[in-house]
Amino acid sequence: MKEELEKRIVKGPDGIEFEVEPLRDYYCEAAPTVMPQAYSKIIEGFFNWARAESLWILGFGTGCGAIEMRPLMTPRFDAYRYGVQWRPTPRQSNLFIISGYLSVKTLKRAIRSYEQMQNPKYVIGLGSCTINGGMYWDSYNTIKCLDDYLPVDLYIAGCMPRPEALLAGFEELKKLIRAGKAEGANQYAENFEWYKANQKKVILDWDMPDYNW
Amino acid sequence: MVSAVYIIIAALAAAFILGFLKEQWRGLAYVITLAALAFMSWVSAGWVWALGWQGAEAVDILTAGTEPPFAINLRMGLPEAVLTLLVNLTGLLSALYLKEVLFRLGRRSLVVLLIAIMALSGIILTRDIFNLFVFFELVVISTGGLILLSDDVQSNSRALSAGFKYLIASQIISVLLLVGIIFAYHATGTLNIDGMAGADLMALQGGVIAFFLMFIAIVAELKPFPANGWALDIYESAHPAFSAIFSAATGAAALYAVDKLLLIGGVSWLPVATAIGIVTFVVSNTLALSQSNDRRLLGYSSIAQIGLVFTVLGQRDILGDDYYYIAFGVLIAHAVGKAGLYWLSGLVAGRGLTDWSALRGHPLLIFAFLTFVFLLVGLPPFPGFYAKWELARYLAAEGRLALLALILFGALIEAGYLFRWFGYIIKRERPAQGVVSDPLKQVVIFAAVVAGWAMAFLWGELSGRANLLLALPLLFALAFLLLEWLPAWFKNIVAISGLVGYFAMTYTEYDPLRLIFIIIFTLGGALTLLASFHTSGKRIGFYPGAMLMYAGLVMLIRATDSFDFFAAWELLTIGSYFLILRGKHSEPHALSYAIFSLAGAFSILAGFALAADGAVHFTIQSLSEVATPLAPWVFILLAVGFMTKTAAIGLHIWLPGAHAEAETDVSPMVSGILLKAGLYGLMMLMLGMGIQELHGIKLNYVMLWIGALSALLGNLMAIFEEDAKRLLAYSSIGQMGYALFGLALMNHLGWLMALMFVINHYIYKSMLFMSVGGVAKRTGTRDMYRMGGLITLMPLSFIAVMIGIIAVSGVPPLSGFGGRWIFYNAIMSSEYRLPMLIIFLSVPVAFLYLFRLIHTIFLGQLKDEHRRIKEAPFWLILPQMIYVACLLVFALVPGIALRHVDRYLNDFFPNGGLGWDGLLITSQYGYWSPINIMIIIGVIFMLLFFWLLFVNRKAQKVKQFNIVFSAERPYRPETTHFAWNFFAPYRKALGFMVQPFVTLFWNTITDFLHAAANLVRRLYTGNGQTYAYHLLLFVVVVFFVRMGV
Amino acid sequence: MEFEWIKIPYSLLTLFIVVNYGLLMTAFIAKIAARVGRRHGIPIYQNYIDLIKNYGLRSSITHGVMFYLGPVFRLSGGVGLLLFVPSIYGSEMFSNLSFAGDLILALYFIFFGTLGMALGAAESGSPHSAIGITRGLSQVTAAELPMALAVFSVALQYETLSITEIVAAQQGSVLNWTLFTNPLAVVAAMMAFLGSMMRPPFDVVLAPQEIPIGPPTEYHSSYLALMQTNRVIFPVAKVVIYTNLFFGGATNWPIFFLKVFLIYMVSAFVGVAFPRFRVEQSIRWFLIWAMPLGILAILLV
Amino acid sequence: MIAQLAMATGFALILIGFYGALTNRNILRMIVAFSVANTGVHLVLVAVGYMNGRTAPILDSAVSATEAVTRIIDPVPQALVLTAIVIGMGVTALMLAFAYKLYEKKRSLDIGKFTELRW
Repeated sequence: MKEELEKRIVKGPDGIEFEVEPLRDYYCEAAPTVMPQAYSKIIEGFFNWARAESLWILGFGTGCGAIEMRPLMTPRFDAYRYGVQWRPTPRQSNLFIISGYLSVKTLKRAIRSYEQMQNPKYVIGLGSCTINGGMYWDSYNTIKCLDDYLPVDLYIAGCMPRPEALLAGFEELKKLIRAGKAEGANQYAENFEWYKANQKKVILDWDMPDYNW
Repeated sequence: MVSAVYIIIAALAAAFILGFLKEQWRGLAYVITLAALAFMSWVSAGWVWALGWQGAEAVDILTAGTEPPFAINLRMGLPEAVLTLLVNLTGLLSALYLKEVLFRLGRRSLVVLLIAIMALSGIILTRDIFNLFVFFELVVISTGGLILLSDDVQSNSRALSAGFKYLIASQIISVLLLVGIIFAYHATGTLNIDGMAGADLMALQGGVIAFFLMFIAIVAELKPFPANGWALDIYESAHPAFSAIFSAATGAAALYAVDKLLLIGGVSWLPVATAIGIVTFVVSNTLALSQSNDRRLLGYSSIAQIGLVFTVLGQRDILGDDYYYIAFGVLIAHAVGKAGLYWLSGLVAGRGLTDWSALRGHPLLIFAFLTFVFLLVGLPPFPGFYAKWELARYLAAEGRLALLALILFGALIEAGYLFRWFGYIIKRERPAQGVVSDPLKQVVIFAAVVAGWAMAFLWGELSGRANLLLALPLLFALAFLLLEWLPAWFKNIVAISGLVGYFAMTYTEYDPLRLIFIIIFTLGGALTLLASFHTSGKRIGFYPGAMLMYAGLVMLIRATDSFDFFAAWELLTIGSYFLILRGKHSEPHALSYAIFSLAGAFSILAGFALAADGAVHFTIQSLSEVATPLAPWVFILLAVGFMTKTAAIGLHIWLPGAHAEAETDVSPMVSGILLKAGLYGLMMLMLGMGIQELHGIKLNYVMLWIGALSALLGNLMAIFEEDAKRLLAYSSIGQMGYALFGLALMNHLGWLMALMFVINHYIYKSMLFMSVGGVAKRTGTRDMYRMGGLITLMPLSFIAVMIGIIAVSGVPPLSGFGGRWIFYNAIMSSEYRLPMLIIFLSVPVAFLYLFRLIHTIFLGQLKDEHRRIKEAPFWLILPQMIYVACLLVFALVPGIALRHVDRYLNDFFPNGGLGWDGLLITSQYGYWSPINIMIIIGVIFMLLFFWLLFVNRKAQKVKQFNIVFSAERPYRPETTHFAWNFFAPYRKALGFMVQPFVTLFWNTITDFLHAAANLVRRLYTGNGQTYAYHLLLFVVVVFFVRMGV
Repeated sequence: MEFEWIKIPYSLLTLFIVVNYGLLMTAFIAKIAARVGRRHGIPIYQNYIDLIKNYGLRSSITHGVMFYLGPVFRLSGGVGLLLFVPSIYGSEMFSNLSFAGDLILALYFIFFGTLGMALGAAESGSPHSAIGITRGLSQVTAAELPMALAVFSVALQYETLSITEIVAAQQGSVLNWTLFTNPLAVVAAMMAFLGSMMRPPFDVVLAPQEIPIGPPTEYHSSYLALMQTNRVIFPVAKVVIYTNLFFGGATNWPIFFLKVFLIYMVSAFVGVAFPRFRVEQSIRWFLIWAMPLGILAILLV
Repeated sequence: MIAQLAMATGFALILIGFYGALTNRNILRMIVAFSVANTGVHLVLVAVGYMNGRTAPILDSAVSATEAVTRIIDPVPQALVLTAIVIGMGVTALMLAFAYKLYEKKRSLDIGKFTELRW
């Protein structure tokens, strides 16, 4: 446990001594809950349509696939046409693209960003490294199967898939969302312990509350 | 009545009897001495009563039964009676004070004391010049003897060497005097002063030189500037009781001797007297600045005061029948004050100025010290104040402005080092040795205090004006001195009821303009005092200071005559000085506040004296009839005085320290209420004198620029402040700059805007100071970057500050916008353009520091040590909530305050008024309906708020570290709270405008004064011979200056 | 000038028109900016979808009461600014709620939204939003000066503070517009306009990627939806003030839409062509270039 | 003639006294110098009262009361000088007492040694 997270006795300006427990005082320790669908089928369908048409990607490039995502915003591929947009903060983004191999250190940050995103949220894994470890299959510090750690909605094969593949992937994801089958967030909430156990097995210095809002 | 000669006879008889007593009958000897001194005082008191109140005539006592030229005659007129009473009383009190020393040294020292007092009375009474010489020599010898009473004679030879230097000087003086006397006798044929005066000595052959020798010898007794090294050594080393006699009694006697001599010399010698006097006064006061030994400082101060009286003597030709009133006013104030301080120094063990902080445990002694300081500086209600006022009036009438300026400059320096000393007493840590608790000595000191206050009452009666001590508000404030032993909450109730009661009693007498000010001073004051319930214990000194300030403020509003106005102005200055001084680290700031305010007050005094042009009663309204050549100068002097109080730029450096370091409940009083006194003064000035011109420049245009610059620089400096209260203080400078700008526009809406600012500024500044004070009280610090995230722990303070900053920044729904709206309409109709541009820049700048205040304290990251702090005390929150209510009501219905004032202003500025029909306020250019704005914004706001609440009803409440931190975990609250150097880019862009040039300017002046003092005091090398050189050099120089030039 | 109940539906109508127009226009201008970069650009209706998606998001978090009030202040600032200014000249229907206050109210009400946004973002506790606010406030206050000077110069020129009268004075031919009668004021005002539009030369406040979009870093789902609506209404409201003061106002809706679009395009054009200023550079730019023009405008009126 | 001579010597003595007092550092020498100056003053006092061709103001067999007015010189300065001498003696005695005490303290009679009190 890092020094700044240890429990400590602090003296207030009026002289009263009290205990400050950083993990409990600084962070919200609530677990994620399963968010129900909207009021009725039609409204949920309509919302799914809107969610599909305006996919906001989190600007978080891990691994070599990130370089493929930049051209999406250039004139040649221009993902804006499909309502896709970059968002710098996880709060405002719905789609998290894990673009390539994921070292354990990056996994810790990826989980933190994923958990700060709002429900519903989708994850796309690029390339074979996220499927089965790819060419780093026997590496000591990358994760081999992304599915154990994050609920992935779509994989785009290719080492690394070109922008056109990404655009096709987005179309595929839109179909999933419109069909209502992209409920990764609720799935994560349902078997949260399982996911968290897997993650802690790999990330040894997990000095955070389980779910980082 | 008993004949005056008995004074001398009693002393001689007693001294004679003491000779017969046995050595060991010390008690009896002491009693006889006291009896003799008491009898002498009783005789002179009887004469004072007879001559002063019974209306008896001055009596000549012919000693040898024949007419003067052939015998010595003594005269007992009113001046002589008062002076002999002063001398004898000082002698009696000092004798009481010296009880155990006199017992130790036996009856010979008693005889010497009696002879000394007798000789001094002789100097005053005698009308014969040679007899005067004899009495002077008696004083010399007895002084030589009395110096040896000092307790450090055994320890070291300082008193001895001082005595020897004194004897050297007196030898030279006696030589000069004797030669002068004999030649004067040779020329006129008589030794009688009145005879010589009649014989017109000047015209006779050799008469001028003879008179010069006599004159310069007696003047040397007055310890004039270059030739007074010996006097300082005596003051420093002699026993304090003797120093009291030496400064009060000997000084008074010598002064009266010179006055008698001037009868002989005639009018042509008066300028010489004035010159010597004023040089001594100013230089000695300047030298006193660099003193650290208390008795030597008092020595310098007493030399300076005697110099001042000598200057007054030099002005006897223009002072007419007020001559004795003024001369005795200053002399008695000096005598009582100086004697009291010397007696007080006997109680304190340490000789450094900071060692006097031992007095802190004794409130009565501090009250005594304060009375004596007030007497010396000439603050109301003491005689020095009346004397200074009359003196200024005469000097200004005669056009002797340089002399008036020098006198005021000297008085300012004296006030400076005395208040600095008082600051040491209140603030410096106490030395190990406490105060000597000898009841007899304390009785003597309190006798002096009672005498001081009696003189204050007497001079009030004699002044021919409303006696200050009978003014109800002042009496109410002084009454609190008697209540000091009660608990603070009780005194608070009495104070609040007093203020509210006074308002209820008198509110019908004011016109709308004054009514607003009175409401702010009395009801506003009562509201601010509510916050004082949060303290506990007795709070010694808080309520007299506070009530003195409120008394001053109320008397300021009710004053019609310029004298009452000025007296009220000084009262509120002193009261607020005591309040500010209570802060923990406020000593230097309170001192700079006192000096700036007193300098401002003196410039107001000079302004009124100039405007009065000799008239005894000069009302404020008649400012409009001041003749044109003088009017601009009067305007400038008064405006500068009032602007020091509203901290216009250039005169503002005292404000941040004074308001920031004051206590939690004092800051709102000083900042919210006191600044309005300056504005009220400016309003009276501009109502009276309208637009003045000096060399073609319109003075109100200059004030426009000053107001605009104050607004801009005040706000700019506030942005870069790390300390919350200093930020608010600088913002006050900015707001006052606005009000000054409004006044200087000299049109209907400009004044209305100024009044709007007066009301607004009082409400939100008091509220903000209270909430910041409450937060500082809870978090223990005022630095904003140490706070943060207090919104959850101190919600009410947060609401108060938020409403406050919305009001201050002028954002629509609240009353700040009203001020801005009127401001825009005002500048539309005025023909000045350029100053407005600076105001436009300062409008948004105000926004920056307001947001910084609320962000760094209430929002952002909560620090560890603040996790358990409670909301601010109830008694701080209650006034804030009342202020919030006031702001909302004033925002909704500004008409209740402004409508009447608007109609009242019509007869000063006919066109450009506002139209008040129903909810809508229309001006010549635009319209504004506060209620509609509030409703519309409220409805939109509530709708959206409930819509958001509905949509986010299931939102997850998170804590302070659940933030987007580029996928990392924030390290600690201190490192994630962005507050230090909050507007760094702004500082890069506009930092050059806030370099502290003004502070630099004022510091160089004070440093120059201290350096000059340090340099010039090297003149006193301590060598008796060099002092003799100084004396002879002084004689030669004065001779050549008088004759040659 | 009195309040009648019929004014409320009329104002809501204006609000509805302006919101829709704003959503379409901002998308259209974004498409133009994209086309400058030879990109195809977002579809016209994209803003609607984003809005619906943000409302549609299921979960949201809150940092405290002030966090709630941030977007509420912001949007009520935008809506209030729109409604306090008469949109269409001469029509009683579309004079909105301008009976409440004149030009000064509009000028100062701009700060209402900024203040609220700053308070809300500061409550989120993120240092990024605090830095963003510092930059925003510093820049807006510097930009406000030429605007105030220009507005005051116009007020002096027409001897009135009521917006309807100013627009009335500009009717008749195009030459009566303030653009031609008092060009310096208009130039100064347009420079100030650039400063407050958060477009590239002066978008150091939002500065995407640098301090993840500054103040609104912590806002999401329905808060962000409110802010998006304001991102659409507030510029239009500001531009409406500009049209009324400087460009002759709008007598009917088509002219209104055209003028608003053209003025908005000015900031888009400049935005596309220039890189981002640092804060002290932008402050200096305003004080060196924009302020003298404003001062001249006042002195020469 | 005699009167002018006496007056001149008187003033000379005063100047010598002052010169002696101001240049000698030894305290006793200063006291002696001052007493010289005092005698000078007394001489001047008497010299002023002198009238040519008149005698001392003593009413005895040589000068009777009636013709005194024309025969004697002005008696007043003579009276003054008596008091002046007494006072001069008193002050000198006090100075000597001080000198003794000062010597007792510092074993030195140099005026420059006693400069603790300064500035």
